[in-house]
Amino acid sequence: MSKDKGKGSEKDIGSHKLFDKRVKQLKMSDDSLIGLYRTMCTVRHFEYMADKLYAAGKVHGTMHLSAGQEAVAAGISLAVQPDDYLINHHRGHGHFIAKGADINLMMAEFLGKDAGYNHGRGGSMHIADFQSNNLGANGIVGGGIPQAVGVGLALKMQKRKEICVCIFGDGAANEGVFHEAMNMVALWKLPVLYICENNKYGMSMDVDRAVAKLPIAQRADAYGIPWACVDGNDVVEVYDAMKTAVEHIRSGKGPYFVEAITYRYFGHSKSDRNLYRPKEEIEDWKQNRDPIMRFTKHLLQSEIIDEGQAQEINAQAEQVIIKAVEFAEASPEPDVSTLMEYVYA
Amino acid sequence: MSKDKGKGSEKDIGSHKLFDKRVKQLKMSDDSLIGLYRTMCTVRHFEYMADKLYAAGKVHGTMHLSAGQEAVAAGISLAVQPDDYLINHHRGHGHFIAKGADINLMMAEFLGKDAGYNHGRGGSMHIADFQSNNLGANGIVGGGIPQAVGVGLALKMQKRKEICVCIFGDGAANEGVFHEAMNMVALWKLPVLYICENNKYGMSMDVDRAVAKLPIAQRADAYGIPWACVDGNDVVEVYDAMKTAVEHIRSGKGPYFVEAITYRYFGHSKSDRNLYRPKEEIEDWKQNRDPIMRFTKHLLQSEIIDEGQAQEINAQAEQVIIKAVEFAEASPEPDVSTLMEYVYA
Amino acid sequence: MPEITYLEAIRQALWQEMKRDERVFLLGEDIGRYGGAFGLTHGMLDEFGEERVLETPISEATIVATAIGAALLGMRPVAELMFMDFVLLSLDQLANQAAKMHFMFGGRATVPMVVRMPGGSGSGAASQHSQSLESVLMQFPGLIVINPSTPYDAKGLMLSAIRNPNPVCFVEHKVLYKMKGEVPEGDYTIPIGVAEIKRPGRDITVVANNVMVIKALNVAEKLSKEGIEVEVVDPRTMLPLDTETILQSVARTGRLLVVHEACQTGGWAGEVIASVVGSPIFDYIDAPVRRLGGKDIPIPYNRILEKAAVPQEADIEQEIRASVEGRI
Amino acid sequence: MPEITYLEAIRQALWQEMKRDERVFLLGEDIGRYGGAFGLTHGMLDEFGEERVLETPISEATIVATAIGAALLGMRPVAELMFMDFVLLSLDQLANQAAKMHFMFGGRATVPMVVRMPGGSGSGAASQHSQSLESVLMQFPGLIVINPSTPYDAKGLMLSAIRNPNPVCFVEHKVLYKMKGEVPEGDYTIPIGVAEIKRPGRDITVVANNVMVIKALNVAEKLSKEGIEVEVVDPRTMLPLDTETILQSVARTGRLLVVHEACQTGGWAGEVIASVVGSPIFDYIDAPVRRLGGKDIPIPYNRILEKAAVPQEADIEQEIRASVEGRI
Ligand SMILES: Cc1ncc(C[n+]2csc(CCOP(=O)(O)OP(=O)(O)O)c2C)c(N)n1
Ligand SMILES: Cc1ncc(C[n+]2csc(CCOP(=O)(O)OP(=O)(O)O)c2C)c(N)n1
Ligand SMILES: [Mg+2]
Ligand SMILES: [Mg+2]
Repeated sequence: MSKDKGKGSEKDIGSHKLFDKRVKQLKMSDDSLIGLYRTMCTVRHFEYMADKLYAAGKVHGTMHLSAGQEAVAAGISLAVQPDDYLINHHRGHGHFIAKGADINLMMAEFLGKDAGYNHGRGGSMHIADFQSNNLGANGIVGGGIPQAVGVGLALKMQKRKEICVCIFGDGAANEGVFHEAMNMVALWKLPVLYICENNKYGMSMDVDRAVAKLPIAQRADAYGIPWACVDGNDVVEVYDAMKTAVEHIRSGKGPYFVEAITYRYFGHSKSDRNLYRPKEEIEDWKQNRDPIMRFTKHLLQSEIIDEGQAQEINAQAEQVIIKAVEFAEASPEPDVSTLMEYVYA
Repeated sequence: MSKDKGKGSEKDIGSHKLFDKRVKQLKMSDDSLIGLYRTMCTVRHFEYMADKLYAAGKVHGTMHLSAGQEAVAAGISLAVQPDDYLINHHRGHGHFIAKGADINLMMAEFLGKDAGYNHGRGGSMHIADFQSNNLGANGIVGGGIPQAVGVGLALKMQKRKEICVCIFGDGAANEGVFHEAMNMVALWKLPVLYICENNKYGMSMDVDRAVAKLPIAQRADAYGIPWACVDGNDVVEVYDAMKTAVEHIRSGKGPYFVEAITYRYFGHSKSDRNLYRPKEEIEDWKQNRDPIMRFTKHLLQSEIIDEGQAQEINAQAEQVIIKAVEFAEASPEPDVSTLMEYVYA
Repeated sequence: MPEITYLEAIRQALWQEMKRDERVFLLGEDIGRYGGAFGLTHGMLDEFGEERVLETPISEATIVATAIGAALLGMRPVAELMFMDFVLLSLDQLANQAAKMHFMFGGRATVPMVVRMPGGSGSGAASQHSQSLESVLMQFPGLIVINPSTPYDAKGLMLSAIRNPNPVCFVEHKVLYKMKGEVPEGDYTIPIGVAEIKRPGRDITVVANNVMVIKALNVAEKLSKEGIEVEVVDPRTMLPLDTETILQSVARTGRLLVVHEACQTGGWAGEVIASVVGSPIFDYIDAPVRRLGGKDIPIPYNRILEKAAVPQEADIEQEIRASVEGRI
Repeated sequence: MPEITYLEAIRQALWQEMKRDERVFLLGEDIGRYGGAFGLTHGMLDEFGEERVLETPISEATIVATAIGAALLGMRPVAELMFMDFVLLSLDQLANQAAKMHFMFGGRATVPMVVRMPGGSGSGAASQHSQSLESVLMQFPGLIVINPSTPYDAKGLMLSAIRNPNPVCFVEHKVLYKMKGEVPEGDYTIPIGVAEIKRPGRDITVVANNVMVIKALNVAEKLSKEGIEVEVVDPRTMLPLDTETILQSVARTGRLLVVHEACQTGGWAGEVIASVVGSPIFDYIDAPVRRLGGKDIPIPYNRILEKAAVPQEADIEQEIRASVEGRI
C-alpha cells in the first residue's frame, strides 16, 4: 500500500487480475465481498431515499448525504469488530449502516419520529446507538476528534481489546482539536484509528484552498503516527489499509491515521447550489469512478456473483430502505408532553 | 545552521575561533555585539529585580521571569526592525526590553502603577506598547498565536514591509490554535515569524511528556513552513537563525518557524516549588550553559570588550533597573475614580 | 422605500461599507462562491475579489483571532461564524481577548471588528445549530452585542457596528432572513445601545428581541382589537442594554413581560427584570413582572418539539392576558 | 470534627472517592508533581500513580473532550481547568457536546464527568485569570454547576458531583482555598440542587455564592449587634438553582439582596430576582429587591482597583441597610 495514492480512478480500474490478486492476498472470502457489496448498495439507497424524502417535504431539518463515498464506510466495517467503538461525523449515514445499525430506527430518527434511535431529538446529524458502541454523529465539525482521545484512554485503562474508530472530513482536519487530539493519542499510544474522509470539499471549500500541505494524512508525521492515504472509492484498497491499521492498533502500538480520497455526489446539505464545483467534475466521478460500479464490475469479472445476483442484492437493499420508510412513517411523532425529558440523566 | 541542534552546551562553547568566524560571516559589528550584551544584562537585572520586589511583597499579582532565556530575546531583536510587530507571551519581559520598551513604564506597569504602560490594568502578563508596534503579552497560553494570522494578513493587505514576530512557549505549541494558525499563515503566505521558546518545561510539564515528537519545530513541516531548531542560549546562533528567517519572510516567501532551546532559572511563577526538576539540572544550566556567561567569554576572548567594559555595561544595566524601580515606586496608584474607564473605546 | 429582506439588508450594509471604506473586509467559511450557508454574502466575491472576501478553513477560533489581529492594525474585519453555536469554539478569542484588550492595555489598543453569527431555532437543525446565546455574550464587558429584528434595523446597525471601535457581536436570527421590510438605499446608521419602541401602547410593556419582536407585534395587533394596547420595546442592542427606554416604558404601562427565545434560566430577561425592580420605577408597577423564555432544554430536532421549545404567539398572548388581567 | 481548608476538603473528596471507586481518575495540566497551580492535587500522584493522575499537554478543549469520551465508556473523570477563565477554550466540548449528549441522543448516553475550575478575583492575576463565569455556564441545560462556599460543602458536593451521572462544572474560588472549616473525615454527600440557609434571620434575605457567602456572613454578624437579622442563603448549586428555598426565605423576610462577584450585567442575580418577582411570593415583598454584582469591567491588575471591582463587605452592608431602612 503506497503512502500517497489518492488518485482514485487514475490507475487501471478494469484490471480484475490485480483485484483477484489482492483479494487473495487479503484472504477475503466471497461472503465478505458480497457483504461489502450489500452494504454499499444499502447506503446508496438510503441516501437517494433521503434525498427523495427531503424533496417531498418530509424532512424538516438538514442532512448530509454520503452517496459516492460508500466504499469508505464499507471498507472500514469489514476491518473492525462489531464491538469496536465508532465516533462519527455529520456525514454519517453510511458509517451507521456499515456498523450494522437498524435501518428502521435510523430512518425513524431521520424523520424525527419517537421510534428513532434518539426519540426524534437528534435527527440526521446526531444518530447514535450506544448499545452497539456507536457513539454518534456530531453537528460540530471536528467535535468528535478529541472525544476519541477519551474513548481510547478508557479502553486502555479498562484493558480492553476494542479500538475506537473516529471518522471526520477533510474540512474537520483544520480545527484546532485535531492537533490537540493527535498529539495526545500519540503521546499516550491510544487505540484510536483516525479516518479522514477526504471528499475534496469542506462544504464549498476546495481542500487545496483549505489545507496548506497535502495529503492531509502526512500531518500524522508531526506526531509520529503512522499513516496511509488511499483511494477511498476502491473498497478493497480501503479494507486493505484499514486492516493494516487495525492490526497495528490492536497489537498495542498506538494510533493510526488513514485518509481516504473520495467524492460526494449530492450537494453539501440542503442549502447547496453546487456553484463551487464544475458539473463535469461531478459527472466524471459518477461515470468513471463510482465505487459501487467499480466494485460490481470486479465481482462480475471475477465471477463472485453474476448479473442476476447483483441485481437481486441491490433490489433487496432497496427493499430494506423502502420498508424502513414505511416503518418510520407509521411511527408516531414524539409526544409533546415528553418535551422536557432527557435533559438530565 | 543545522535543522535539529537544540543540544545547547554539548558542543564546544569555548571555541572562540568558531565564534569569530560566525560573527564575520554574519557581518556583525562590534556595536551590535555590545548591544546584544547590554540587552541581555538589562533583561537579567530586570528579572532578578522583579524577583526581589516580589519577595519584598511589592508585587501583588503573578509574574513569569525569563532569567536564563535572555539570548533568545536579544537575538531576535537584532534581526528585526524596530517597526516590526511583536506578539508576546506571558514570559515576556525580555522580549519587551529587547524591543526597546521604556523600562520605567514597564516597571511601573509591573507594580500596577498608573504611569505604567497599561495604567496598572494589565500587570506583568499584559504589558503592551502599541506605539512601538508591541502588541502585548497574553495570559492565555497560545492566545497570541492565531492573532498573528490577522496581523500578518493586515500587513499583506496593506502592502507593508513589516513582519509580525510571534513568540510562545513549548507548552503553547499544544494548543489547538497553534495548528489552525500554522495552516492559515502557510496557506496565505503571511509575513509571520513564529518563535517557539522551548525552555524544556510548560510549567511543570516536561516537553517530552507533552509533545509527541520532537523537535517541536518539525511540526512546521506539516504545513510546508520552513523551520530551524537552534541553541537558544547562544545569542549569535539565535541571531543567525532569525536573520535567515526574517530575510525569507521579508522577501515575500511566507512564514518561518524557529524553535530556540533554552532554560528558565526561576520557578514557573510565584506558586512554583520546583519539585518537578532536579536541582542539579538547574545548576548545570546556570553554571555551564548560561547565555550571558557564554557570550561574555566570547566577547572577552575576541577582545571586543575587556573585563572593565563588561562590568561597566552590566553596572549601567543594573542602574537602569534601579532607576526604573525608583520611578515606579514614586508614581501613584491609579485613581479609583477611573475604575470604569477603558472598557469601551 | 424599497422593500428588501433582512438578509439583503445586511448584505447591502456590508456591500456599501466595503465600497466606502477599503479597510473593511469579510472573512469566514464558505462566504465566497457559496455565499455563506444562508446565501447572505452571495455575489460579494465577484464584486470585491478574494482579498476582501476571504474564505477560511474551518477554524473558528482563528477566524476570530484573525479579525482581532487585523483590527489591531487598523483594518475593519467582519467575520462570519456560520452558526452562532460555533461561537463557543472561539469564545476565548472573543471574550478573553477581544473584549478585554482595550481595558487590559490601559485604553491603548482598539479592536474594531464585527463577528456576525446567525442564531435561533426554527430550521430543524437541532441542538448544536439552533441556540440563542446572546445572554452568554452579554456577560463580557468590552463586547457590544447587537441583535436586530427588522431589515431596517439590520442595515443601520450593521453600518454602526462596522464603524464602531469596539468588538461587536452581530447576532442575526435565521428565521428572520427572509422577512421583508422597507430599507433606505442610502447610508444611515442606527445608534448602538438605543432601544426602540416598535409599537406604542398603554397597557403593558413587552420587551423582546429578534424574532420575538415580530411575534410580539403580531400579538399586539390582535389584542389591540380587544382594546388591550401592548407596547413592544426592542432593545436592538443587548449590550450595552438601553434600560432607560425600558424603564420609561414600564413607568408608563405599569406592566412588564420580557420574551426571548434563549433558554429562560440565565437568559437576559433576568437582567431586564432586575434592572426594573431595582429602580424607582418599580413603584409604578401594577402587576407582577413576567418573563417568557425558551424552555430549559437543548433545541430538539423534531419539528413539533422544536416549536414547543420556544415561545410562540399563543404563549405570548397568554402571558400578556395573564398580566393585564392581574392573574399570576 | 477536624478543621481543614477548603482546598484540603476538595482534595480529601477526590482522594476518598478514588479509593472507593476505581473508575475515578484525574486529568489536567500540572496536577502531578506540581500539585496543580494551587497545590490542590498535591500528593495524589504518589498515591494513585500516573494512570489515575493523568497530566495533559496544554490543550483545554481536548482535556474536556477526553473526559467526555472516557465518561461515555463508564469512567468517572475529574478534569481540572487551571483557571476558570480557560473554560472559554473548552466551551464547545462542555456546552455543545457534554451538556447536550444525553438529550440529543434521546436519553441513551450519559456523561458522568466533573470539570473543576477555580474562579474569582483577589490574587492579582488580572483580567484573564480572575473571572466568575458561573452565570455563563448556567445558560446550558444539561450541565450541573456547583459552587461551594465552605470546606464542608466543598467535600460533600464534590462527592455528589463525581457520583452524579451528568456533566458537572465544579466551580471553586481561589480566595477560599485557604479558608478553614469543620469537615467530617468520613464519606458524606450534599444533595445537588439544594440551597442552604447559612444563617437564619428575619429582616432580609441575602442570596450569595462562594466568597460572597463569607462576606455576607461577616456583615450579618456585625449587623446582628444592631438588631438587624440577616438571613444568608447559599445556593451551593447554581444550576439547577434551588429557587424554592430562596422563595421561602424571601417570603419570611420580605426583603431580598443578591450578591455575586460576577459582573452585574447578565449575572445570575437577574435569574434569582426574576424568579422571585415572577412568583406569588412577590406579594410578601416589603422593599425593592436589590442586587450587588461585580462592576461591569474586566478585573484589573492593580490591587486597589481589583478590590474596587467586586463587592466588598462595606458594599454589602450598605445595600442591606438601604433595603431594611427602605431607602433605594
Ligand atoms: C464547528 C463547525 N464549523 C462549521 C460547520 C458548518 N459545516 C458543516 S459541515 C461543513 C463542512 C465539513 O467539511 P468536511 O469535514 O470535509 O466534511 P464533509 O461535509 O465534506 O463530509 C461545515 C463547514 C459546523 N457544522 N461546525
Ligand atoms: C490557556 C491556558 N492554559 C493554561 C495556563 C496556565 N499556564 C500559564 S503558563 C503555563 C505554561 C506555559 O508553558 P510554555 O508555553 O512552555 O511557556 P513557559 O512558561 O515555559 O515560558 C501554563 C500551563 C494559561 N495561562 N492559559
Ligand atoms: Mg469534505
Ligand atoms: Mg516552556
